[in-house]
Amino acid sequence: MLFAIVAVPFFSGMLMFLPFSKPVRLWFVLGAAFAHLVFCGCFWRSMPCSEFNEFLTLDPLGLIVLSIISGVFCLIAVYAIGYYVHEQRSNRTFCACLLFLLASMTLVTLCNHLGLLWVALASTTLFAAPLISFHRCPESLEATWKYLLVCSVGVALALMGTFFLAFAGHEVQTLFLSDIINGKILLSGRWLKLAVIFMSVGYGCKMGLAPMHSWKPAAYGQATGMVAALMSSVVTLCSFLAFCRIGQICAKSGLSDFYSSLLFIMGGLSLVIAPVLILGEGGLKRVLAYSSVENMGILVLGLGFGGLGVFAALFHMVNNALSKAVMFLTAGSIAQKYGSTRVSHVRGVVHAYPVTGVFLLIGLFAGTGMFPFATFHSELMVINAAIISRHYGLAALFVASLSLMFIGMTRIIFEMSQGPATAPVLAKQENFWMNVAIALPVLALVILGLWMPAPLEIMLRKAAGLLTPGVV
Amino acid sequence: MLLLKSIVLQWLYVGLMAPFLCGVIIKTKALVVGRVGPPLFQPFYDLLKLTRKQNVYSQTTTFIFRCAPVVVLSSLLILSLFIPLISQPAPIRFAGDILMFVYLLGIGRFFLIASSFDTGFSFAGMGASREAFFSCFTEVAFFMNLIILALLAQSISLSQMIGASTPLSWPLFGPALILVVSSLFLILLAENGRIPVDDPATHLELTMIHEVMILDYSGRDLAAMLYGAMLKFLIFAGILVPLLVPVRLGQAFPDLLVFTAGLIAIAVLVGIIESIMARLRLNRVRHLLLAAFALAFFGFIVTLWSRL
Amino acid sequence: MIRFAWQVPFGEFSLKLDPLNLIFLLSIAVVTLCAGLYAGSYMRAYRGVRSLAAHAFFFSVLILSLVLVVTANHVLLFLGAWELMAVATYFLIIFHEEKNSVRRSGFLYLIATHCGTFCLLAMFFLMAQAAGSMDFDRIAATAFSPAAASVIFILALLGFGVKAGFFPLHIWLPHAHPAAPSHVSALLSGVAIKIGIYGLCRIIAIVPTLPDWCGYFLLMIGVVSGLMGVLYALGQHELKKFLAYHSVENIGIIALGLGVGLLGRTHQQPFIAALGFAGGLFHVLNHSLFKALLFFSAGAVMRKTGTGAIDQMGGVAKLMPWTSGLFLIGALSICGLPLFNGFVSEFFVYFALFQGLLLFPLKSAAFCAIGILSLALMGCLALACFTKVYGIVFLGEARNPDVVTSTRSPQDRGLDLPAGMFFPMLVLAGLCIWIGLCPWFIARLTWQAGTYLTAVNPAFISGQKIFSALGQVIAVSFGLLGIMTMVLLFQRIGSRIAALPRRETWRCGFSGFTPRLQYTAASFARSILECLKTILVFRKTGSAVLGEFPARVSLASGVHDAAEDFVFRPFYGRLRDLAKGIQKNRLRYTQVYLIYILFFLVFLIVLKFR
Amino acid sequence: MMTTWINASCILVVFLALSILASYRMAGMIHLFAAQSLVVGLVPLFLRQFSLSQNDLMIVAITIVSKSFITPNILFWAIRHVPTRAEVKPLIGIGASLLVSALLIAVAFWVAASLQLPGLSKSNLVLPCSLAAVLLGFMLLVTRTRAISQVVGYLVMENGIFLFALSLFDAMPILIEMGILLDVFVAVFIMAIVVNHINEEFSRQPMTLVRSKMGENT
Repeated sequence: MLFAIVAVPFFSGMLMFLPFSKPVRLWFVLGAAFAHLVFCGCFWRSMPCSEFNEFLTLDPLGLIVLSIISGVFCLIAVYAIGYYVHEQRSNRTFCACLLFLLASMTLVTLCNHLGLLWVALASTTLFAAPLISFHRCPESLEATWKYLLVCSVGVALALMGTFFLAFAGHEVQTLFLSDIINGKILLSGRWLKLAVIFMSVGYGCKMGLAPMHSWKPAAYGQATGMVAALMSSVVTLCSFLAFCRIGQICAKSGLSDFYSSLLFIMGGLSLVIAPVLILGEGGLKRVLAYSSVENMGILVLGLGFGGLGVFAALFHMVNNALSKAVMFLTAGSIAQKYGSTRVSHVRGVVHAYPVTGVFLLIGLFAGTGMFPFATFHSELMVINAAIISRHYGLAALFVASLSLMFIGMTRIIFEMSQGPATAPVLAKQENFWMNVAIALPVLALVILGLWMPAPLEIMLRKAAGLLTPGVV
Repeated sequence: MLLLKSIVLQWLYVGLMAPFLCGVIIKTKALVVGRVGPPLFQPFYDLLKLTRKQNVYSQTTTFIFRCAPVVVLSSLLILSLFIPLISQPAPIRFAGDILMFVYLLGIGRFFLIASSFDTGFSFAGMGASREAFFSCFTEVAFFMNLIILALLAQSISLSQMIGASTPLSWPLFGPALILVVSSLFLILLAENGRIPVDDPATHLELTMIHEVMILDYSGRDLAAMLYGAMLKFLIFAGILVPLLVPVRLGQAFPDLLVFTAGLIAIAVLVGIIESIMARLRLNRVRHLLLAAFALAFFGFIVTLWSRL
Repeated sequence: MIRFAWQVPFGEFSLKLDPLNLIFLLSIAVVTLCAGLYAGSYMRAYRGVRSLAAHAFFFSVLILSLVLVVTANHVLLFLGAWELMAVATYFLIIFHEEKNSVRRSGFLYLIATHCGTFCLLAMFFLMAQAAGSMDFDRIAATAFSPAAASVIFILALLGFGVKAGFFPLHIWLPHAHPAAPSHVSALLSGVAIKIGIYGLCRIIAIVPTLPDWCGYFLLMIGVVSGLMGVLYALGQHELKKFLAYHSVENIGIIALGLGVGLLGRTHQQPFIAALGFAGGLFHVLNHSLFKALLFFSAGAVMRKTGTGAIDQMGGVAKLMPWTSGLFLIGALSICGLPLFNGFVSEFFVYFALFQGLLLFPLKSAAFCAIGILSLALMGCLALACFTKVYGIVFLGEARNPDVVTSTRSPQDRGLDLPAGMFFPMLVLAGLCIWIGLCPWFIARLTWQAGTYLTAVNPAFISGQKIFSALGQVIAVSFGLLGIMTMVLLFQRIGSRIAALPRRETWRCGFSGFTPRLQYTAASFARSILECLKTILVFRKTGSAVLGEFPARVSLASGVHDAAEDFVFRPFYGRLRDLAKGIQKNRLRYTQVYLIYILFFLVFLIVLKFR
Repeated sequence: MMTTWINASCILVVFLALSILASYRMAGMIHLFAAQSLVVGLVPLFLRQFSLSQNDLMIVAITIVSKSFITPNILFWAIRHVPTRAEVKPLIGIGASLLVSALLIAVAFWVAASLQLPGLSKSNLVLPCSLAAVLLGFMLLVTRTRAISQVVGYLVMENGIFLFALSLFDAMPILIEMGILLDVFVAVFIMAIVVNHINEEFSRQPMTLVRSKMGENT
């Protein structure tokens, strides 16, 4: 079963290279995405056993990330159908890379062996790179190159960390997560510390945490709306999953406060750098990129607080994926209509395209955690966890950076959404498919905000239980 | 019924005494410079003359201009009921009547200033602006004195403060009382537009404050306004006299005589000041009023010090 | 005490009705009803121009969130409703969004409330952590250490202060009101600001053991906000901005009342505490009534004249007699003059201050004295402000003929504004006079709320002393009315001779008078503002008249808001330049980012392996 | 005996990395990289003194084939269009970069020594040499402006990591080995494609001077 869920997208990706017409390929992608979603559905009902001699297993944490991935991917597939109505370029490589990306992300959530985890993460980077250089213009190529370079160096460091981890096991050099968790082997302190540092810096590059975030504004700025949505909401989640695995290992071997201090440094840095840089930004997607950096900081901080913080971080992971999807997809549809997302070029979106304008505002309020949306609860729970675990300094930093982010984002989005409408360069009317793809996550966010479905809560508690032995 | 009798008596006394005091001031000003001056009851004759005259209203005025004299006069008539005639208790006395006292003055001032705008001419506006400016200082100084008197008399009713059977003993509270009395006297001069602050007799447009605000009134309205000003002078003097008189004779009539003598003495003093001093330059008046506030504030410090 | 609760995944949300939020509900009910009616006809002019659906939607969301905030009994519900209110108000403010200034002031408003909300976040979570639950009743049951109580109070002051508009945090208020349509600014300053005060009262009720410096601090905030608010209002030349600054002054009076209440509570004087709180809450109700009335009439005037600058208007009373009458009633009650409701609530606060003066120990007696003096000065300056605005806008002659066009013919007795706008203003004016002349019902309500806040068994505090004084005040007011009618009869009926025909005002013989010679707002306020030049940053711009044939010359004087120009704008500007600086020299070489990564790695290794 | 062979190969890897840093022409860099990967590929043979299991042989073969032959050919295909073969302007001169690399090697050895990491039974030279190779690859990647030389730098880093992995482990599952090799290979492949696009787009300007207006207006 597990192998099937990885194989289906991979092989359909291979099929993409056959000479189909554009719409057929898109419907094929939607079909594959839907199949993937069905697989996840039945996983939710009954947790599958591990396969492929222990390499692929599914635990609650993996299941949550997997379901987010398939959910967002379906949205992207629906959105792509609407997007390609006005797009001339052939989507052969685009669809192929999308499906390969889906396969590698599924692999990340399933793998029980840290080496395999590294392979899957490295492949997500590689498959995402062609998606960024969608427009073939100098800037997008430069952005792709920057993304490839920084992420490959990061992944290389992570590989070194993985080897240090393996080496930490002295006689029994195994990288099987299940062995480490069940305490079969004893990990020596110094090697493990070095391994944790290398892996967190490496996967931190991939995730876009503070000092290593420089590729995000360029990459998300240049990628089209749907690719940026996919990357910001889901691809970064895979590296957050790697962080959780490292957290599990550290919790097992008693290094959790060492690891928490590491996370506080990285999370704190992102919460400081992102709001300051956002004030100088002029483009919508670049602003959203910094918001993504800050949300990654929030996730990492939540992980560091432990106890209630982990539950809040996982819940925020779900909400962040949805809200980033909404914001970037709206940015994509604006980019398609106006040819640009810079504030100076785009004005009065609410008047020209009412539905997209309203989605833009909803995205803003969802992203910054306003009441009816679920992000309000998750951000409050993280702050609550901060105060409960007595990290008042971090709580204050958290609150300050949230308000500065709010200022930065509202400045851009209000300028764009209101005021006298500038004539759109490529005057197109709103597309049904694209709006459906944006409406679904908004609906999900509002539902999650007002009422927490029971199965999700149970799964979140079990996943949080993996990371922190304490009762959540 | 007792209340009605005391109100009628009070109004009778105050109603006749107010114009008389105005006559006394004018008479003293004349005598000081060697003139014979108009008869003592000249204000009565003026008021009667004015009531027979016709009202002339300008086109730019609205209902505010007509009801201003009514409000001013009636508020001052009510205020006159707050004053205890030494042993004769004031008809209106309750805890917190000082607030009512000040804000009744306020409503009179509101309509006076509004009516001066109504004429639509810049001199009236000038007078209104000065009135609003000076009233800020006088009201704050007045409240400062009320605070001191409340601390000394341990009560917040005007008639308790100044009309109590046993007056505030000078030997005990001497220094504070001197400061209070002098500050109240300065406030009296400012509030009624007497010489150092404003010249009641002048008609030079640029210098008038109170005169210019009622410049456009005629006939009965002017009579009401003038009579209100006289009442106001009596009220402020009526607050000052009981503080100055250190002893209470007990029966109503002799105390009343003492009260009247006190009022006349203050009127004569004001007349003398008006003839020997000239009007202060307008930006100097602010310092005079700040002096009044300083005196009161010093008194407040002294009372707090004594209670320490 | 009515409590209604329902289950929610994170716990149990509950709403509660108690004497404290009864007052606020009352003011919300009245003002939103009148604002709704007023909006009905005020917005008819925009029917074709702009979609009113969104505006109506956000108006109802605002009302829902107002009621929710006031009755919420759970932290998350309170914060959620609070943010909903902030967002709904934002969308109401930017109704005229095509104008740049409107968008900028809406943006400033949203940032201010949002940052305030984050202070509240921290405060509520500190309390929830100490109490172990998010329910207000459970939080009220826990005893807070003095240190925790002072931290909570400081955060409450910051969070609620931004919303209420205490002096340094008020900068969004004068921008938001002129931008919003009149019924929204009436709702905003009548009710939405009071939610900040409600929050503060809720904290005072929840934490009975507040340290005693809080009372002094709140009193001083009241003094500073009141004085600065009214002084800035005096220097304003725009009608709605003037009213906005005046809200800051009235918030100052309310804070003064609450401050005395707190002092009474700390000095174990339950009567003074209850009286102070009751005075503050009474003023909350009164202020929402007459401020809404003033904003409605200001809206009607601005709709007729098309501009908000008071120096352009003049003689509007002849054009709009009904509106000017209602504005007069609002002005009289806001100055706290006897026949109207403003006086009754200020009487409560004064009474509490004077009782405090007599009964408190020396230090707090001195503070009460300062309170009395500042309240007196505020009353006086308010009187100056409103005579200025009423005189210049409504009385005198039209300064600018194309702004205040033709005067009405005297026979035309009809309304000068649509009935839909006139009726709510009439209701509010009626309420102001009714509370002014027979305040028993409202006084008893506020007294109960006051005793609720003193957290002392109401049986021990008897309101007899204040209610008897109030009875006397009402008697004197009716006496005043009686005498007025008597004098009026004497004036009108007595004179047998008919009045002469109306002529020109006597201008002391000056010929060639033009309406522009009349006193303007700037000249009226100049004398007062000049002597406080440094505090109020009062500046005159313009050139003197030079040469034999002087060219066209202009003189303008105005007051700059110190809090805004010297605190917030430079801070935001510097932050923006920092970000722009970093943005400008964005590194061209990709590799430098890699060096950052290497340095970070080495830094972590050194840090962790030392 | 076996440890001397391992030490020799480690020294050789570091030496080759240094020579890549010193070389001017890109073709020369690629050949040197091929030699280095050959040396790294042979390390498992020394490790087990010719008593190789079946999958060890397979790993060695695949590593050598992919890293020494296929990858250099891809790189040669990629630089086919680049007109100027020489490195136009490295950020810091060759002399300076050699000095810095010497310094980096010293740092690598100091770090390996100061961390007192237990369990380096096989050979105490492996950790410092692999760290040195990684740092040199990093240095190459950072100081060169040409896209191709950056790719070579990245591959030298990979070789350093592989040196550490192969020499210290015996029980590394075959699947992971293959996965890692596959990933590195695909990485190079995609980088080459992107470099091609860049060359078509810019024809003349070197990579880093591109600061024209923001295309799709981020």
